[in-house]
Amino acid sequence: MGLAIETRNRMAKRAAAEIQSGMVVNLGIGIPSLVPNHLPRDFAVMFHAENGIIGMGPSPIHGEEDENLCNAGGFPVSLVAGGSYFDSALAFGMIRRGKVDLTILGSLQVSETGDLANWIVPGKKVPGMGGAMELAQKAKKVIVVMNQTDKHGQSKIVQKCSLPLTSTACVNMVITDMAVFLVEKNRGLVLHEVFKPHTIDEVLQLTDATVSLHDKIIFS
Amino acid sequence: MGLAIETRNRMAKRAAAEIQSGMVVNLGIGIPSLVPNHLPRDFAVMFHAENGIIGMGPSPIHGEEDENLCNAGGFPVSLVAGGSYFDSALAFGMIRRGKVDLTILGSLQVSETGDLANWIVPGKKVPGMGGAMELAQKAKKVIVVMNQTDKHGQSKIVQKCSLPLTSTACVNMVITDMAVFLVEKNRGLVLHEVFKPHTIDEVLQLTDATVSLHDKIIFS
Amino acid sequence: MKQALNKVSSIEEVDHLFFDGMTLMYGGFGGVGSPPTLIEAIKQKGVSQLKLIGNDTGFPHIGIGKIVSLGRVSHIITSHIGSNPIAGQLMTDGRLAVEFSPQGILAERIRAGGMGLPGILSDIAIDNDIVQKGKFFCEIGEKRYMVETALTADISIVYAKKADTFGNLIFDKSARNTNPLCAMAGDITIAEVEEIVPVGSLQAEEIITPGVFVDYIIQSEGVDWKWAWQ
Amino acid sequence: MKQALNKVSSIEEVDHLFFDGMTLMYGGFGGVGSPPTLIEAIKQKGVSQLKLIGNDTGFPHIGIGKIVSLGRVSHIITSHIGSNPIAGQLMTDGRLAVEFSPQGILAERIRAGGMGLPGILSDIAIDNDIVQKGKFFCEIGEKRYMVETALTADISIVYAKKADTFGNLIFDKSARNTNPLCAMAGDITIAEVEEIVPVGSLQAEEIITPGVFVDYIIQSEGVDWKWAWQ
Repeated sequence: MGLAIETRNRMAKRAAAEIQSGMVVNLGIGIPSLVPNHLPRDFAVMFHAENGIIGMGPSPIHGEEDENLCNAGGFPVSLVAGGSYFDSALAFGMIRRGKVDLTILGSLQVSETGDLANWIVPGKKVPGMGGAMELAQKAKKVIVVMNQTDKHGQSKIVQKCSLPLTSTACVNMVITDMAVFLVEKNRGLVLHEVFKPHTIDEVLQLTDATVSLHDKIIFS
Repeated sequence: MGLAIETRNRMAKRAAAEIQSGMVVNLGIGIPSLVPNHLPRDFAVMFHAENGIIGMGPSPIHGEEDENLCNAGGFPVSLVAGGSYFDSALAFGMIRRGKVDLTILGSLQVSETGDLANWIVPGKKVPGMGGAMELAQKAKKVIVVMNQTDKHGQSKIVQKCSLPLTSTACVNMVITDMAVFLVEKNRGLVLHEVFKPHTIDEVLQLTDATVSLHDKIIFS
Repeated sequence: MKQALNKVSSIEEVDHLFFDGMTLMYGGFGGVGSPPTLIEAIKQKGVSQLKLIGNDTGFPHIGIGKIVSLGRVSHIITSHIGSNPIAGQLMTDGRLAVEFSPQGILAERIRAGGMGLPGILSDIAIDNDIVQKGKFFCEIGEKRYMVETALTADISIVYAKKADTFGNLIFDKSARNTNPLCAMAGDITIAEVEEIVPVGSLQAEEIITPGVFVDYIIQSEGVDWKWAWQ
Repeated sequence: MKQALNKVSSIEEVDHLFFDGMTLMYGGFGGVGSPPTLIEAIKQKGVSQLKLIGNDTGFPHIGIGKIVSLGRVSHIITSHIGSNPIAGQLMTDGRLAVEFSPQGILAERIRAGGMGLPGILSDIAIDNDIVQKGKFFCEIGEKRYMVETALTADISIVYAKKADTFGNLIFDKSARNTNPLCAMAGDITIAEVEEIVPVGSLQAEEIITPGVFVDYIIQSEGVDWKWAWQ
């Protein structure tokens, strides 16, 4: 999306910091797919894919890809010890049953109440929801990783989503190229961190929503 | 149930004659379990069990039983080539999806319209329906094998079942120790065969229901 | 697999999970495949007023029957109690409330619970007074269906042939039966297994129950349904 | 296993099963695991006005996309068409009616069809205008659920790694995906497989789709999704 690789990696690294050892995690395509690179080596994390895998490992080296071992985005992956295969119904059963601790995904818009809109731009882009609705609604924690603004410079964090929703009040955390926001039960959208060299003012200016400031905003 | 083994085998043999090669068949306990003994050796029949087996073979010889390979009645069985194991949900999915061509089971009462009552005697015997309701309602063909009369000499074929029903209008054929009846769409209960040395009159006397007589009743 | 995902436990470590009045779901079919070591532990702990969910009530001294027969159960959702005459007697005496569910529908209700679905539609025994009692109905176009609600439990206990330390399970022949279903439907699932193996020892393709559904793994002290038919 | 249960067929023997306007369900996820030889046969036969049910529309020249891209499909129930821009264009042009279903709910609707259940209850996207359009609702106590009806098809086509001649199927890694579900939901199911083996060659425990669900077995001429990601 035009972001420098350093920025993308910073966002992925920040998302990775939310992962604890022992978690079951589902990653969307794009920046979320960079998250595993930023995990401690001794972490035990089981990565889940909607097509029917738990325990995905890194992409195999070029030439060693297996056409029958792909993630939900169709990209070649590998399997760690303890991983298994199953049908897609079971893959989503895990999600609905609350066995997926965390999902990290991209979005078009996020509202100040945690509504997520990432599946359709009416009249323009109609890819379909895929597994996004189940993940957004049922993963125990939902982290959105996206640009602060769209290509027209408009804030992707909004008071109310103008695009059709994927799910309501589901997002727990938003990580952009400029900042980290939490959607808190009582306070709504709260700015927690600002990525240097950005400033609070810059972030607020490009956030088209009601934002509270955390007591101690971290500059990282 | 007090029937001589010869009589029981005659009933089982008659039921076996309804099986065609290639069928998927579910057998109840009691006389139906004798049915496989009466099939031609070159027949390919896949026997289905509700706990989660298709392709059951004969009981192993004494001492070779496997405690983890039992039919739905808990009796040790074996597995033929091509057989497989699955969970009980899938076992009943096969039944509901119409993949079980034939079920042969015992009963307490059968009505002249094919109602089946074989799961409960209120206040006396309350075993529960087990899988009988699904089998009766969804197997493509239902054959009941039972005594013509109960221990008090009362007909078990009745105008209307006095016992709670397992399923309505589901029985296609009734094989008793005296005769073979079909439940036909337009004619209702029709007597087709009489087992020697019984006579039509004897059978009708012990059948407490409206019975038509087939054009050519077979005496076998 | 690293320590964070190692779920092997002792009976002592799971004992605190059992409590009076808990909803307990158990795998097995006619006693075959019901976890005997866990059932014995629950019996020994003496918890009562249990609400059970399972295929049947086993035999008086085999499977869940060991607990049912002691009058420790107040309510059960099941499809069959015929192999345990004590269960029938308790029911007749009004000491055990039994909700009968057709066997395959019961299996699907348990699966729905495990799969995070609120329920299923059914046409099985839809005109049956006993089965439809208290149930909701649903019109779809011109057809009418019964709603069979999903079942979950505080604790689910299952039996498997092997587990790796992450809790991936494989089962043995027809002892699989309702175990993979119950394994998914417990808020907490405890698997008693014949053999515990290191992660990586099970083939990825042979795993029936993925370990995410299993919370504790217990080494079985041996099964009790051998020659239950004798 | 004897001849009566041998389901191995040639493409020519199944060709007559395909007809204009048929409901066609297909296994696969993003093209991976969609049966290429059967899809090519359907394309060659030239049937049209198809009603499709499947996870996605593949790529323009991979998987079911080969048929969708030719405008042979009038209606599809699916969760995603993003990897096939031609499908999106046909939809925008009003030449392809698309009913979007959340991916896991679509999988469960297909499974319900295969399991002979009329439908499931769902709380997924229950407040979503697009998903709830035309659907029935159901009150259970104080809760409100959406009814998601079961899906079956005239013909279901699936891809498997191996079949024995009875039609028992095993799958390869993530190419399993929706194939076991679709295999059960076809009124007629045709399995395209990489390898056909004699009955008895597959271990009873490793079989994923029991042969009772499969009507015809076709030898695959090779897959087309290799390096779909490139």
